[in-house]
Amino acid sequence: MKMLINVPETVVADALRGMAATHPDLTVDVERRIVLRRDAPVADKVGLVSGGGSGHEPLHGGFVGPGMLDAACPGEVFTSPVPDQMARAAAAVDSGRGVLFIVKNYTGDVLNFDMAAELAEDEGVQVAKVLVDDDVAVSGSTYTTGRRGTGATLFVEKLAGAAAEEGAPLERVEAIARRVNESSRSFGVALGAPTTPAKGGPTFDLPAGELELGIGIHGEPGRERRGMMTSGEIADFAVDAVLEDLRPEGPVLALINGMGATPLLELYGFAAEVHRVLAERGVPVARALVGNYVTSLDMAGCSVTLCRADEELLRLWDAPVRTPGLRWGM
Amino acid sequence: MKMLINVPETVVADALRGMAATHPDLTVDVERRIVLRRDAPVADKVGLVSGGGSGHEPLHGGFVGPGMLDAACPGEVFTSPVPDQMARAAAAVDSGRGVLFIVKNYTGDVLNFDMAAELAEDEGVQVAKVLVDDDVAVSGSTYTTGRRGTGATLFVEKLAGAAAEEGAPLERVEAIARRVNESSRSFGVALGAPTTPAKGGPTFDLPAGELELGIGIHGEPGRERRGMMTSGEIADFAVDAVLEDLRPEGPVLALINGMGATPLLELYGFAAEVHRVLAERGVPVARALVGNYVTSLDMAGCSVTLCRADEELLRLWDAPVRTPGLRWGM
Amino acid sequence: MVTVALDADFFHRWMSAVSAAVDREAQRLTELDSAIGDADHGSNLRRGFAAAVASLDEERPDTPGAVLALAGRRLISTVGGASGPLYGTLLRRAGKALGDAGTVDAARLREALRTGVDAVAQLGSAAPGDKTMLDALYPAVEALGESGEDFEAARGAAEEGASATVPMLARRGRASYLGERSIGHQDPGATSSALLFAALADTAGAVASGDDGEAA
Amino acid sequence: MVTVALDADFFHRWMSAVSAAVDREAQRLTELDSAIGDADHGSNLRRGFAAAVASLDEERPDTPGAVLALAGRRLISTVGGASGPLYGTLLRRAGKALGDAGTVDAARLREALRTGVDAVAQLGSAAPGDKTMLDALYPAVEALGESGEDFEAARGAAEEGASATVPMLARRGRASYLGERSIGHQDPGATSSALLFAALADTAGAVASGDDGEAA
Ligand SMILES: Nc1ncnc2c1ncn2[C@@H]1O[C@H](COP(=O)(O)OP(=O)(O)O)[C@@H](O)[C@H]1O
Ligand SMILES: Nc1ncnc2c1ncn2[C@@H]1O[C@H](COP(=O)(O)OP(=O)(O)O)[C@@H](O)[C@H]1O
Ligand SMILES: [Mg+2]
Ligand SMILES: [Mg+2]
Ligand SMILES: [Mg+2]
Ligand SMILES: [Mg+2]
Repeated sequence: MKMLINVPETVVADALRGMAATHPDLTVDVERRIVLRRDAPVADKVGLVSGGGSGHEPLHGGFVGPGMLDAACPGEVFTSPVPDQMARAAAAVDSGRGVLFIVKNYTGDVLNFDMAAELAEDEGVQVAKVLVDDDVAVSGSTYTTGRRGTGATLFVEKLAGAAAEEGAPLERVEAIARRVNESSRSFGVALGAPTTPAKGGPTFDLPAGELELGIGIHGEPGRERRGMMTSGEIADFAVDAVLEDLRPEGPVLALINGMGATPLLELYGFAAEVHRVLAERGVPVARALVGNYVTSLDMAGCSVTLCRADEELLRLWDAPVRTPGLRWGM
Repeated sequence: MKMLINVPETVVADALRGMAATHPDLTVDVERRIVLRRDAPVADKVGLVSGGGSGHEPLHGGFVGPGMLDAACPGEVFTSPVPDQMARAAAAVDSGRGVLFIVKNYTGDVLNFDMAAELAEDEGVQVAKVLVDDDVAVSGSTYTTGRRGTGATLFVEKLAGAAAEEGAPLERVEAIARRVNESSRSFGVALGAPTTPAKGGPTFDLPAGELELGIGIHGEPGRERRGMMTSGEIADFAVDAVLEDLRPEGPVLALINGMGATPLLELYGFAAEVHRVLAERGVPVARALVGNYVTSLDMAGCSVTLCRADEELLRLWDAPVRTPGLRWGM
Repeated sequence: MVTVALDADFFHRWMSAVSAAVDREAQRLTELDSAIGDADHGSNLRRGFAAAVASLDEERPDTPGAVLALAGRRLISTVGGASGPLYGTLLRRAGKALGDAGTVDAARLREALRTGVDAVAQLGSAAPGDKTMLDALYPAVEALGESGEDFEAARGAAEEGASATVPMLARRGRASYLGERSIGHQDPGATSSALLFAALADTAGAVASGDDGEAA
Repeated sequence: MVTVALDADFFHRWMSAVSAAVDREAQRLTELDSAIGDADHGSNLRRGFAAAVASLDEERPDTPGAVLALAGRRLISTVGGASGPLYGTLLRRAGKALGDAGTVDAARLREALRTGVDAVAQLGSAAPGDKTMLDALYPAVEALGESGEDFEAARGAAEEGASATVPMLARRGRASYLGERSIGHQDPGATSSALLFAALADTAGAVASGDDGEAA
């Protein structure tokens, strides 16, 4: 095992200590594993709480701040957080206008957030939930658990976060989050497996010269293994997989996302190919974001997320945001 | 070889196409390999030009924008750019108040920037140069080429960029850049080698359970190979190596930098250890930046850069900046 | 076999045995989870059962129902993932079903476990054949028999149930994302469920042989 | 050996031969550079000499001096790195030293090369023994002899010079960052310099044997 860690057991706590030391704008409860806006609860604002397994940084803790999340609850690496975390976070961010849970669609996340919602409601917090399920790789009818939540989480958190910052009520913030999710689809590719602290080695074997198409963000292998493809071929495949499901009729928001170990140099080259394919298919790109945002530890690879954009979503996208992972306008 | 590329020969051009498509605030000359502020030349402002081999992204192209660089000149992967690039960039950003070249101290960069300066001066552009040489790993007397330029480049570009944005004249911008460099030291560690397109495989072999201490950012092996260390031990070693040379008497700016493939989760854990060591040594941290900023493709590892901070440098650090890689206040 | 009254101590020792087994087998569970999941099942359960046993050791609840309910709550509050709420619910519901009796017989335990397993199926919207822990849990509860005392049969049935997941196509949990590629791998949750019933049989066997484990 | 007058065509063919050699040996040069540098020397020179030859093919300069100067300029404007300015300067300065004579003899070539190599040493502030290209270049120029026609001797001396860098401690360029660990590896730049002189010997040999390469 070669990782920049102390011992596997303290990886998440160590990272939270680091966030606490690095970001004075955040309150980090290392013990209870909650990352909060320093100014939470923000008066008269709907609270946004997300969370999930660690290993996807900057998601979610790096998206806490004005214009995005009020709190994030990191679980162990690739393991959903426990209900107490989200229940406590909800209580900490609730200004009386209710709290939205943004939940990626994985059995563990769904179950734990459901239990948290019950606990929070017992404490008198009004909770709404939105499930993010954007990954077209698992859209077939046999996949009874539904699609996975991946890159669209960033869009949901940013756009719902902007709506909440504007003072929208819970139903409206929830409706926006739901609309963003329904307007978004993703497809991911891995050139290598991530190394988890628990396993101490790559989570799957990928022979030289092969790649995995349709991967998720938890080190699980993809749907299909193929011989190595060029950046352009991968862009064709991924964008077409997304478009087939999304069928946008106007401009899109595009997230060209690195899975962790793919250099930015390569990711920008891939972004060029994604733009090429979208241009060929007649899909205008209203805004694009390129970088490592929804990652899978040190997995090599990338994903493409597209979201059908309209005036309102673009306005919310352009609204100021101030988090460790995403920042503009302030 | 497993990289997200088309062919090795077009890696840099492909990435520039991607930057062009992603960042409407930049003018990217893919053919001539120059990344420019869209509004260059900015009237009455000293122009800042940097550049170097590709593979260190977001450095330098990702640091072009208001408050930082006016232009960046990317070379091939790990290969200094050619003089024509910097000469042209200088001409493009010169508003008549002169241009500062920010050059990392490598033979290739120095020679090519020197030649560019001659060309630019022939065209009537006033050019000053500052060499960045912050890497304490090569400070011994046998290292006649001097120290390498690594993480401090970010500090020099940000702080000199802020000074230029304030309207400071060339001599003053140059003096600030030189002062920042002289006040900064770095030390880096690799847990694995990067994969270059030219070589198509790792640039050095690092057996399981070993790490390289004192690495640079070009896939060159380090000064010393050791058995695997914990994050805390690495922080002790790296911070002490820097402090021994820097001997700060007041607060520091700290860059806790990922080399490319080290997950943010691990990097934050490492940041916690760096803060611990600095606290133990009685060195206050005025500002800290954690992330992948001065990278070496997909190298696993990290580096620590400290810069002695004073009121002026902190003011320049906090000044607004708007680039793809570093952004706040606007 | 002697019909025995199972007390809080029996359940406490059962949970300790599960914790020890999960500890021992953590690597294997994680390996199985790495093939068709996300490589954390072993460390998840290890963390959870260690916390559960620590709480039991500290609070020493004095009824079987309270032991299982406390263990279940601790799993829920320390594991996370899919298995935390699922195993947590299994034990919590089973504990609740046992009420506050000071001792219970094996038949009552079997009924309580059936209630717990049904709750798992409901919570996870899963059914036998979906390649989950249910494929070990249901056969094991069934094999406990009328008396509820066929602990060794339950051990065997759970193991067989776990093995039987190998050719299945996963329809629930992370493994389902692999589609056809989930076939040929044993489900990690079914494997840990077999450990649960092996620990039960071991604990019961120790009681039957007069070795209540205190001497160990 | 026949004393020959070397014309623009000879220099053009020399540069083509270097380009072909660098192409063939690119992988090896990069491997050497990967051991003590940054794994790009092969691709650097390949790109540079291909561009230089393309320009020569297009512009067909008609004096030896103009051929070398153009090749040097192209290296500077296409290679980057340390080797671009260094090799570029070597050729540009040598070309300049040849003036605008239509043909030059080998002694004049040797003098021009010496001028070029001195310029390299000055630009890079390096000396023989620093484990750089100079360790092949200086012995090779020396070995050309009074007449400048000992091309085969120069080939051998360059190769020996390159081999002699193996035990050296690097004091210039990237390899110097390795300190003691630079010992035991052959310098990539010295190796490519040996290719330069091998190509010169091949080109001269072809002339001597009447095969001017046009037929190939
Ligand atoms: N919906 C479900 N119903 C029953 N069991 C499930 C369900 N989803 C997952 N499981 C069980 O949980 C196991 C995985 O647990 P674990 O790895 O700890 O959680 P996660 O999948 O969240 O990483 C699977 O092997 C399976 O047996
Ligand atoms: N100062 C110098 N003087 C002479 N030759 C040098 C000097 N620095 C480097 N070299 C030569 O350049 C070679 C490396 O070239 P190359 O790999 O193309 O450039 P870079 O080191 O910039 O990657 C070295 O092997 C060495 O022979
Ligand atoms: Mg998990
Ligand atoms: Mg180089
Ligand atoms: Mg799992
Ligand atoms: Mg090199």
